[in-house]
Amino acid sequence: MTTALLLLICLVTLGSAATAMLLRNLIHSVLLLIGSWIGVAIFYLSCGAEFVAFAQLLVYVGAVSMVVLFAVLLTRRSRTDVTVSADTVSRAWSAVMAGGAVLAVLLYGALMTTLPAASAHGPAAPVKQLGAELMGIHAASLLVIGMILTVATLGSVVIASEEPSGKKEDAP
Amino acid sequence: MLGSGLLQGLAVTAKNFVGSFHDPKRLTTVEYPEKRTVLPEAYRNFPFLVSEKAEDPMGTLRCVACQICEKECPPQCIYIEKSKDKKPDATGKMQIYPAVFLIDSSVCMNCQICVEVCPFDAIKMDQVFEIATQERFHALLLDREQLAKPNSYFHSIRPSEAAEVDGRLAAERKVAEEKAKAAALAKAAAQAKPVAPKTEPAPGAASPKPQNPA
Amino acid sequence: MMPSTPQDSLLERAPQLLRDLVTSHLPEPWRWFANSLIAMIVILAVFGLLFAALTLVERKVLGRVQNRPGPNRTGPFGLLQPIADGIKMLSKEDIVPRDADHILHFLAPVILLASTVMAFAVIPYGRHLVPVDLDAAVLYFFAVGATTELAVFMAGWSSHNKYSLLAAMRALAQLISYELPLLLSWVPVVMISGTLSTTGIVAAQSAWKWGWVPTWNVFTPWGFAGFAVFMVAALAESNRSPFDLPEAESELIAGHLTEYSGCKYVFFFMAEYFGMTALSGMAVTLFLGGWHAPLPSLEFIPSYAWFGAKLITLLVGFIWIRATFPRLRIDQLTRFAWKFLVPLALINLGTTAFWSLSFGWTGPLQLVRWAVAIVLVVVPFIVMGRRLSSGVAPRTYSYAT
Amino acid sequence: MISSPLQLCLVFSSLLFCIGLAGALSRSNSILVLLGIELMLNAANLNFIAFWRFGPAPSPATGVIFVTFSVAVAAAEAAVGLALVIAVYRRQRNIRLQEAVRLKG
Repeated sequence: MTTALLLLICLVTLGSAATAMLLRNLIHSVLLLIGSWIGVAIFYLSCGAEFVAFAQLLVYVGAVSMVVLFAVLLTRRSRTDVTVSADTVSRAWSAVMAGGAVLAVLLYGALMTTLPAASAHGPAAPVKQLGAELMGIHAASLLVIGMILTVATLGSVVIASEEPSGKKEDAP
Repeated sequence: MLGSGLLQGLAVTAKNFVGSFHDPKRLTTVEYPEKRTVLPEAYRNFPFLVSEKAEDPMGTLRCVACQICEKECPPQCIYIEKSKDKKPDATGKMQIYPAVFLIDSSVCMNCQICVEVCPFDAIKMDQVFEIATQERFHALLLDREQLAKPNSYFHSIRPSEAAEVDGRLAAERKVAEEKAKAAALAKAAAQAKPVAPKTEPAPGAASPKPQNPA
Repeated sequence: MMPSTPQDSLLERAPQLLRDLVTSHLPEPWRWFANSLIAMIVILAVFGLLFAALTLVERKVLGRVQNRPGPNRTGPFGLLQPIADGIKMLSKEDIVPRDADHILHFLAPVILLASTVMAFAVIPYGRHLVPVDLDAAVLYFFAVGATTELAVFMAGWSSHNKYSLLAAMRALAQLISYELPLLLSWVPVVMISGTLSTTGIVAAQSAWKWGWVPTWNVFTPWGFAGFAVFMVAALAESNRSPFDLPEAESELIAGHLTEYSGCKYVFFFMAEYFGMTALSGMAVTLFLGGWHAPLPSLEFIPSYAWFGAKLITLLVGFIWIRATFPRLRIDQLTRFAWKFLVPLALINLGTTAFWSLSFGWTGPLQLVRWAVAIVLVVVPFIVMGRRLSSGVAPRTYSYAT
Repeated sequence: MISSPLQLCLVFSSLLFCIGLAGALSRSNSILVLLGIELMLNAANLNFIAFWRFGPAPSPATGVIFVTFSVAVAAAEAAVGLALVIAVYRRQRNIRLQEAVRLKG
């Protein structure tokens, strides 16, 4: 019964990701993509990695979606600017061809190689063990991640903020 | 300290909350239809016509259709038509009575001028405020029957003023009766000595005309 | 659900006995399914009724605070007012603007209500009444809470109304800037009790000091500071009283809810109350010792009664605060969050680190430990408090006596 | 052919990866390109969890920790990327990728 559920989640995520890439309306495609992120979080839950699922939910659906939606709103001139103009068919075709080629290579790798049998019981990653390892072996990388995040937020604020030089921009 | 203002505010609302349960001074709202506040005596709303006896309102109306109030009313919302015949009023004197007496309550502004100018205390200010009607025009035009209310009702809403008016009317009636008696006596005396000189009874009959109350 | 130990009183085991009565004969996969279904139905019923009662209690308390009786027309003492409100709201026509984005317009309240109700799954209501016992329960609670911002944005964007989009932006600014202190304020609790699961946190607060003082987190200096920051952030997160800028009637009509009417508006209204109840339920679990009794002698009263009592006191506290404080402007609101709550919560992390490091101190050192902790909490509060209102001259108030 | 759940996960993540790739390549709106990259990142994380869950090793939680770090890095990358997009928009009034060619500051 669980593999059927897993399959369903996979199909829903793939479906929403694909339609997200095809839609004209930018807001709809972003929201569908957030739906696929939720699908990925549910997939993590079904694999037993609770902490990562909730971290994904909190980070992606809570924060990154807001950043993306605000970016979409900030980069449009008028209400109707949300619908993006259609791309040239040739460009779309070449992209799909490239994606198909990569997919073929990946699928070949995934299906043909003989993978070792899965370990007997499903491994559990209790939060306490994760905490111990994070503070133990990976303490240095935790600090580095903290550094990256602060630098990223400060940097994005500086990049996106108005230029203090007061150079006259053309009116939007 | 940052939080002190906030705590004082909370204390005030708590005191109000607790006070509203036991302190009657705090909970001042009266739950209207069930419990009503006592209206002050001087409260006035729309005028009404005073009739002496409750059972026959049209017969014993004090109003004598002198139309002073109609002329005096600032928004001109009173309309009176005199009656053709006469009927005895409270003091027994034959007076005209209003065949039609209309007040347009949608125009009336409760200024009480009609009450002040009425020489016969026939119109007084009522204390009724629940006068909502379904219909905008005809229902607000009050006719004689709707306006007439017995003197007993007047006593119930304004005891002191009603008593003072009744006292004055009674005194007036007494004076009128004495005059009538004196006039009857003088007439009887005149018939008893028909040979008496002509001029004596004439001035007697003229003088007792009832003066208007101030 | 943990199995109920026999020594619990009958009343204590009653909910579990009732549930087992219904589902004990089902085969295994269906039994788990039936159990969780019953848990869902009970949660929705109990908190639905609490929502209805809360609207009435709110209007009654607000009335009484303003020296007026509050609703008393519908039914004795106004008890049928929630039903009347419900019928009125549900029978109103559901108007959707012509150019609105119909799918999003419909989805926004659904997602908001779904994510708010999902948050009830991890709160331990009683000794054996935990719907889902997750290992990372507190993280789940706030992860689900984060999706409400998405619903607010969808509501603002899809109503095709300039002002509701503007109001949605203001609401998002408030929600995001208060999510940080909300998340930071419960980290000390996890640091001390060592686990993210709500049952573990409640178990960590079960001991008695000197026989009768309960060791709830709120009675420790860092716990009290964390509780205060958590409650202020919870007020802002559920758009309540001093922070109810998003739906301030006097400014932007109903903010991002302007284009909603009828049943959808009831969803938003209900989601706000569910959010408030869920956040105060989590506050009770994290800081007020979940379902523990305040005194050992009162242990005979069932645990879910204690949880309910604490929850209702917090909710009445929400209403009391709403009756007292005026609304904050958007700049005051964000300045208060970033310049006061976030630094205070970070310093509170330091205090808790000191508290857990000085765990072994005994005897006179215990007093030193408490003194240092209290100083670490109070001094930054006063210093930053003064800096926060430095520009404003001290105002003189004449209170209504 | 799909014998073990591990292969199912691998197929799923490679499909997701290719959807992200195709999307990133085909769309001209730079926000959608960024979202395509975000999708590819998610697909990679998916592989980590799949191997941790169904893989041979008993249970070193390195896969889970790796995914936690990569989610954090992806969030930082999304923030910086979108800041760049906004800066580009301020420069040239629209965010079509082909027209963002002027290197002058």
